[in-house]
Amino acid sequence: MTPPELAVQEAPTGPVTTPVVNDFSIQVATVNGSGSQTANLVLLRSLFQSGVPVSGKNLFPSNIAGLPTWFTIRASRHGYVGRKKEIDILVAMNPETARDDVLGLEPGAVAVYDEALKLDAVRDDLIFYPVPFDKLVAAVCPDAKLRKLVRNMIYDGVLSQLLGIDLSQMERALGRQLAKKAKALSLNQAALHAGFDFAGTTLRKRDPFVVEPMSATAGMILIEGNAAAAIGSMMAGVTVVAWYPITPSSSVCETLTTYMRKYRMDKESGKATFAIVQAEDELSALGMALGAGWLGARSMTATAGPGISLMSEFTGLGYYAEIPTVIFDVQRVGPSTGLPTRTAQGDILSTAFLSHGDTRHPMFLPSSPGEVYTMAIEAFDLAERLQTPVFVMSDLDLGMNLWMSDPFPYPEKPLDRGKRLTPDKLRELGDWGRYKEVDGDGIPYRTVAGDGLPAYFVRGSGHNERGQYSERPADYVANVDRIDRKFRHARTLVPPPVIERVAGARVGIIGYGTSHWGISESRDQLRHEAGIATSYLRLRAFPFSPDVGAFIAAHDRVYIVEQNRDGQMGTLVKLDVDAALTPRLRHVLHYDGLPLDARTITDEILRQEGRQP
Amino acid sequence: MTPPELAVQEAPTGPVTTPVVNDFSIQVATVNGSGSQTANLVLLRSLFQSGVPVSGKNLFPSNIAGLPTWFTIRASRHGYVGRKKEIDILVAMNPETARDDVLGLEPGAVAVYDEALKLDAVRDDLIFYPVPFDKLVAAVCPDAKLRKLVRNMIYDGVLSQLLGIDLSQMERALGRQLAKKAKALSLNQAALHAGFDFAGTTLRKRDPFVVEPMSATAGMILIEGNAAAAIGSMMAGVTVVAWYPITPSSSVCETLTTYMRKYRMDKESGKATFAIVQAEDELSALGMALGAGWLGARSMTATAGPGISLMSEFTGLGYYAEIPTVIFDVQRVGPSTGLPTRTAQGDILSTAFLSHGDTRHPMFLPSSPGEVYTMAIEAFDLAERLQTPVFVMSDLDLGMNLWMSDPFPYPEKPLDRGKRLTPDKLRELGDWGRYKEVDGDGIPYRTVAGDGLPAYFVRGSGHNERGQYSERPADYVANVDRIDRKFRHARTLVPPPVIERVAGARVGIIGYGTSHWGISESRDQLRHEAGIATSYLRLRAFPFSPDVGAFIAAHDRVYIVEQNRDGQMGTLVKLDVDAALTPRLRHVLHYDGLPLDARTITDEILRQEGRQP
Amino acid sequence: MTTSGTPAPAPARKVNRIGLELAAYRGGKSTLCAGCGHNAISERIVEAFYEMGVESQRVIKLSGIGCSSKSPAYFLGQSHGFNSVHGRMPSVATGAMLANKGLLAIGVSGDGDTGAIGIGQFVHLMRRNVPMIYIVENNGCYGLTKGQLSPTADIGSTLKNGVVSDLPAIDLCALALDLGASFVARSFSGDKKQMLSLLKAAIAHRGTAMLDIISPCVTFNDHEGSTKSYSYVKDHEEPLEEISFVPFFEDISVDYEPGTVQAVSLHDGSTLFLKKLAGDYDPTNEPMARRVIYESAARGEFATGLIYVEPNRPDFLALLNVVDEPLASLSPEKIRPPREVLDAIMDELR
Amino acid sequence: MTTSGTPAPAPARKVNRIGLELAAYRGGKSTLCAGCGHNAISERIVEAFYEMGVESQRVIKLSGIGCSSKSPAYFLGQSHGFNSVHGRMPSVATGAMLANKGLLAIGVSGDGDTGAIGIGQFVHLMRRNVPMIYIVENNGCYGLTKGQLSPTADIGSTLKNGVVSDLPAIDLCALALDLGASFVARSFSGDKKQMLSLLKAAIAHRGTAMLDIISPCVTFNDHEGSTKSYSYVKDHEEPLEEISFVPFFEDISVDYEPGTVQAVSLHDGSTLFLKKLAGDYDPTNEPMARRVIYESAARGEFATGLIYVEPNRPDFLALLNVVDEPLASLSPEKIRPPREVLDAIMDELR
Ligand SMILES: Cc1ncc(C[n+]2csc(CCOP(=O)(O)OP(=O)(O)O)c2C)c(N)n1
Ligand SMILES: Cc1ncc(C[n+]2csc(CCOP(=O)(O)OP(=O)(O)O)c2C)c(N)n1
Ligand code: SF4
Ligand code: SF4
Ligand SMILES: [Mg+2]
Ligand SMILES: [Mg+2]
Repeated sequence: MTPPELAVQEAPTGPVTTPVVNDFSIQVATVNGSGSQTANLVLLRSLFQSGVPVSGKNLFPSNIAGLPTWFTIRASRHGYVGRKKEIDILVAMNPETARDDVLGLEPGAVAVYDEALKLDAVRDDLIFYPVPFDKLVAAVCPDAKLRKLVRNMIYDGVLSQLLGIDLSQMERALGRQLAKKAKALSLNQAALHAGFDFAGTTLRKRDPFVVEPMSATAGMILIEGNAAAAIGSMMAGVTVVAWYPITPSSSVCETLTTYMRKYRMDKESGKATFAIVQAEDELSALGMALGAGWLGARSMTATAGPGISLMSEFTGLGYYAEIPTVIFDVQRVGPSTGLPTRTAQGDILSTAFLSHGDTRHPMFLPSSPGEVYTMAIEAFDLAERLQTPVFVMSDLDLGMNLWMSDPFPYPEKPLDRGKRLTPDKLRELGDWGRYKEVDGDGIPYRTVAGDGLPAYFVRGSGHNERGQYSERPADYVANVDRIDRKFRHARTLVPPPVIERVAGARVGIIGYGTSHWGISESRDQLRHEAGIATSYLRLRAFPFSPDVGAFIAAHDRVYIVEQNRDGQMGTLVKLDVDAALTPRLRHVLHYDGLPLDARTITDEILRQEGRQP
Repeated sequence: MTPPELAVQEAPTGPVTTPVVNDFSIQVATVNGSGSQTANLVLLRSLFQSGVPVSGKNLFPSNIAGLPTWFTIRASRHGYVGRKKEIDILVAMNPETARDDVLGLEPGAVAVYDEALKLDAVRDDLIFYPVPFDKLVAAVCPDAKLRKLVRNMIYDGVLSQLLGIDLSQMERALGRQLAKKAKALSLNQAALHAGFDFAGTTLRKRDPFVVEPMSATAGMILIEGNAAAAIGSMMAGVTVVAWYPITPSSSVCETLTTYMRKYRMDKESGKATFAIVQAEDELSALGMALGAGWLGARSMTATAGPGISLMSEFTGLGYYAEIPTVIFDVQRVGPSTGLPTRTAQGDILSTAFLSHGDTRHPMFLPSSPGEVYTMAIEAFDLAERLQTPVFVMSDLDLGMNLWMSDPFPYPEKPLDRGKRLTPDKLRELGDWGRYKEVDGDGIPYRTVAGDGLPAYFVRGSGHNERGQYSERPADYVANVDRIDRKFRHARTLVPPPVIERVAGARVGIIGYGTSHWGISESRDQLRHEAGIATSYLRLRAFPFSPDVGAFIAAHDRVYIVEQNRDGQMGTLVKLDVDAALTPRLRHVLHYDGLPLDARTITDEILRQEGRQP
Repeated sequence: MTTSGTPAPAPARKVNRIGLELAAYRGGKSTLCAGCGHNAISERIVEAFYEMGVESQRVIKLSGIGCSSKSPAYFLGQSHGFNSVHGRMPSVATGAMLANKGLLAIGVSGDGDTGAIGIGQFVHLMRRNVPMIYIVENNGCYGLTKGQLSPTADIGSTLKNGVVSDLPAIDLCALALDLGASFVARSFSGDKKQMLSLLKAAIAHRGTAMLDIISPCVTFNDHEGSTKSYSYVKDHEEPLEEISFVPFFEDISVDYEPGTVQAVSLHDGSTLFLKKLAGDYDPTNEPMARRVIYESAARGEFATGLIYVEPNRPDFLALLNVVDEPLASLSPEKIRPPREVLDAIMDELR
Repeated sequence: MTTSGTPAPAPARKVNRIGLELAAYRGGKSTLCAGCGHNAISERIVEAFYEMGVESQRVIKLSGIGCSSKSPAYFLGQSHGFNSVHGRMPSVATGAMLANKGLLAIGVSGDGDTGAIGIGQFVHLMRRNVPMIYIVENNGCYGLTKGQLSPTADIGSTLKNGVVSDLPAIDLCALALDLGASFVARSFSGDKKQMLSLLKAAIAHRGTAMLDIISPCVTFNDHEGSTKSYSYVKDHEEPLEEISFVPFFEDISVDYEPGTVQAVSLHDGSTLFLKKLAGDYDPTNEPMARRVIYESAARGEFATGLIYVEPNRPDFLALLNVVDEPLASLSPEKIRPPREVLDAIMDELR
């Protein structure tokens, strides 16, 4: 998707005459709750519909209305969808931040702004396009109360004109957005045209950025990771969902609810083939999920860091009593409340070892909506196969931002309900014990209430093979050793890493989750700007497959790139691989809450490689 | 304390004629709630008073009455106080377990038992001493209802006679035990004598075990670790205590309450200089402790594994908002409820990284009651110095069992209340920010409500140097980087490891907490039985001092000995030291819930050293 | 009033309507203290399920942590059981019933498990009216951790060590009423007959049946000065009504002078006959129920019996409108939408 | 009845009894939505502390997590504040007051923060009667997470997306009463005068003063069909009494025809004059208080005003018998026992 000969000629900064085609970032600075969302989505979709690879990232505050918000749209003919550090085109709509927004730009960047703000006075090395928003909106929207809602559509029109985005694509996107609201639609269309016409008649294009139709998005969809998690869970056959609202995970269960109400009502009875409960807190949410998992239902919950901490005790119960359930952790920044609306990969270590005593838990590490979807399905299978809580570690960037994706494949594998005892199996085994090793993989057979098979007693306290209460040292050791065998067996069940070996590369990179997008772009930068070839291993799950050690062994220096302060995944890798390999490991850490961009990785690797950028 | 030439002639098993002096273990098998405690303590104390090094370990079930309980007393002229694997003398009082108890003995061991149980029929390679308990007790205790309570004292009398324990020492111990209960005292004395006389007239001594007075315990005290924690906390000046009952930590706060009511009532007003609250759960307990720490009080809580899990979210708040408090974790076995009345070192890893996001917490690692005492005092100082929650990692073996100890030293260092802003300091600083780096050690200055100095706003959400709400990436990074600096600075503030370098030793051992007792005895075994010299590093706190790396570098193979399945402290060491050293690390893991004994360590090290034991 | 048919505790040979002996409903040997009130409750549970002729396979037993919470291991040995974590059993039970609405859940908790660490989950369980029997074995202390005060200890009640309870006690029945519970009862482990009738009524009820059963801790809280001691409770128990339970499967004629007895018919068709003792108490009258709790408490008495019942309040699963078949056993076809659905969703996202 | 002295909201120049202007009690700029009920409450808090002439240094502000819980940053800018974790502010406030009983604590929570995740800590805070003002800014939804139903949403109340609340609402005032709270009030963010008087009374009270203030969420729960919308609450508010507050530092004579007004004197010497509106309501009568809550709720109305007060119930610190000086500032000599004590203990252990 990224032909090198193209990649070398990335959008240079500073004013140039040669056009820069389909390769720029637009940042719209507004105030949240000011209804800029429609305008931003229309802008994004119009590019997407024009076949140009695009991504949109919303940088919003942790409150409901009145604070600065930035929406960034990146168009990249190379297909780069990670965050781009430099902003090429600023749309400054927020008086409060306008000055700083403009000061933050690279020389030669473009600033579209409300005339009244007089931003051209701030500096003189930018390309300024002042727009009389109030005048234009007044003309198209007589009702003053409604102006706030349509005002933003004007900059879409302006950009359509300036960048050469087909206006009809904008109209189509707008129509789709406001399908059900005729009045709003016509007002917004008028505003769109007003902006378009104004720019056409008044503004002289002085910037290099242009859009030309491509076909790189044909057949693709635009979706947030949380919606993908919802679709995946529904297709996985989840039946019991218990959750407690928390940013950035809420939309997983909210979207799931919408889909389930539409697609999971029983034909005959018209009743729900599922139960979705808003619990009173996260402890209760996981307790419900475990109660349902105990009785054989596919259950799940979704949360973020603070919820993970509160689920600690119950997770240990699920681990030790061996109860399946799926937990989505949409990670956000920080210990405690931290930055609820910023992204991070900061719960890796505490989740891997969540709960007191000797515990460890399987984690899936999706990078894209498509992977969130497939991993959600795999997670439900793995949870029942291993009879343990399984985590899907997403993050705010993946979960709440818009991503291009190929349409999701229909699951061809049937559901794996794991080792359930059957009358035949019972006969075969002769005598059955809930926690008895049978197949050497550490996974015992289970029965559930109502299946007519022998009952047993689940407990978080010491028990023997039969689940009977026991304080016998030998029983305890045998049990936790088997559980550990089970976990090691999981290495063979989780998705292996994706490895890209580059012949002769001495430098390796290990990454996971959304860091992938910055990494793959950075690898091009390293190759083209510094001639450094890199191999790449993308982790997709914990526990790791043996390939990880082999990959490290094959390179002199291996950079583990992740979005936290303490190198959490690096820690897990260090503990997992042959001790002799650990001296090769290095770290690239990013944890300021912004999605990880390629430039940050490239600069840091060059620094550690002794090649001052 | 352990002259090698003595250590080589440890109590051999099997019947011998040469007397074995002050070197044996007695196990009393009873039913809990059957009032055997008095008899066991009297036996223990009589040895202690005779100057013989002694230790007592109670192996009890997780219920209140009616289940098997074993009390083990070890006498060791070498001063070994760890658990001894072999039982030399069994007192079989529990019909339910008597048979297994006897079958578990080594040939040549001694069995004192209730005649009626006919245990001599079980095997013939032991030295049996049948005792007609019912007959004897009936004679001295007419009131049938009371017999149950004095019956056990008979075996004390029998052992006094057989082992040659001065009867007057037993009487003294008994008097001390029942000081306030004249009636019970006289009945028990009678029973004691009855047993003594019976043994004198009826039993012929055929075993080698004898007690001879020593002076090894002169001036020492007998105490449980939890009582030491209570005394230390009181001497540290704790004022706010919030807790929730949980085995094996409850006696920390219960003992503390008793002492505080006695020694911490204000002279003038007769009112309490403290507040101790039984909270509704562990979340609330830590919340209260943090609320008090915020306002400058010395606060604490005590709990065990499940409580640690529940304290996860609040611990992250304490870490990120930088609030001092002290948390005692008296560790027990297992994930979830596990084995509440068995001992382990299983919360190390989850506590070090407790809570979501990037967090890490200081931990003290006491080995003895004396150390629990001093570390309790140090912990309160460190918490206020670092402005963060500090953990003291004890365990059930240390906390609830009886240990010999030198009397505790009075704290000579004044309380360290940490960096509190003063009017002078404020003038000096010019402008103050709650979270502003000042001295380069990452520790800012704080004010507390009521001190007349500038107020600030504490929050678990993002904040800048002034404590103002902030989502700015740079503010977040600067803040967590400073907190990390603070944590690294802690390396210089915590107690360094105790290192015993043995010239020419190629093998090193790293241990901590109660593993210390098994380790030091095992080192003698390794030296005398296999000629293996070992150096020893005993960790006393996390984060580690640089010495740890140096110690590993100085040895070919370093065994990390601990009481959990996953080698949790080993993990922390591996992460901390130079990667090049990690290949030298090995593990000796013990996690069946019994206190760690020397033999287990010795056998495992010999195995890994390729020297089949 | 004369009734017949409520069988007396069954002698060995006897079998119930599904041909099972009482023994089939027993559990493991209790490890609780001899004389513990909790054991008496376990025995009544065994009898109630035996007399109602419930299949063990249809029952799930749940609990939190505590001596009381150990007891599910001591009854219904052939039913699935779940001894969960301290204070959080309500959420586990809720999830279980969501997974399989066809089961009959009985949860056992303690006053610490419910009143302290678990009060939050208790509150929300009551609101949801999750179909289950929720028993609090209330001894006013923490038995398993050796006798500390619990939040249901009455003001002025003392511990052995002399510590006096100085905070208002939580009245779980009052709380349950406030939160909309559909079945609220209080009993005493020493009152076999009343407990048995209430347990059978609880089995017959659909919705949360909350039974607060005073169950003295003979080891830590049975002394002079404790208001939860056996003798104190015996002396201060005030039965509201004399209860006779007639199960749906026995059609029995009960004749009584009108006005003296109130008949309440329950979800499964069984009927409760309540002979009024305290004035003319009506357990379907919420304000009256609330009043009786406070007035008896004010007198230092325990009003026992069926305090409140609302047989027809929709349970949580009804509100969620879930299919009749247990969610846990729905076929793959019912839980994995067909290809067309995924295609449709994908199209919307293009 | 005529009273005087309760100053009207102070115009700029004016200063209070300690010589401070109203501005000295303001906080940071609110980041809540324009028109949010929570902002109105913050303004009343500023006025109340100003009019009572409380030193900012003596006050601590606490909260959990939510839009409501953000508000302590928007009043009393010179007081220490603590925005803790979701639903757990009561424990932090309890610990803080244990550390320094000389302070005046005001906690702000939301209906989700208190009614859902925090209901357990709320229950135990009420029992302990920890000296503090506990305000629930009750909008029947989770504002900060974009409008989900909260446990105080009334049955039948609908969300914008049409979802209907089908579980019984938790009535925090009823709950507080059941748990022995010593000061229980309900108000409405739109009723400035009542709120101000109640806040001043809360400042004057010693013990937990629980104020459940209906505070419409204009962004997510202010629509037709919501029973927590501004207009709905305005139409269904039923003040129990007309309240006048006379602070201890103003000695004012109030004359009224006997019987029409009830005077309640509070801990700090201030007095509340309650002019009866609803029948002859007596807020010191617990059964009556309980009744009025249920009866008004049954009518679909909100009874507002001072629902219950027990001025003399000992607070938690009194029960703990702690010294008068704040524990946090006791001198080392007072908190580290002398050498003799340690020696004595050691001797006992020999
Ligand atoms: C999270 C957690 N905290 C504390 C404990 C310790 N604990 C076990 S049982 C119990 C209280 C039991 O009291 P109650 O529920 O009244 O039961 P009872 O023993 O009185 O029947 C406590 C505090 C625990 N097991 N888990
Ligand atoms: C442990 C935890 N779970 C969930 C959240 C997410 N969260 C933040 S505020 C809130 C609810 C706020 O509702 P309420 O208390 O009523 O305050 P309001 O915003 O309505 O004023 C939730 C669920 C959180 N911050 N912490
Ligand atoms: S301690 Fe008390 S509650 Fe526990 S089993 Fe014994 S009597 Fe029962
Ligand atoms: S969302 Fe609602 S509660 Fe939150 S600030 Fe806006 S109006 Fe207030
Ligand atoms: Mg109890
Ligand atoms: Mg709310």
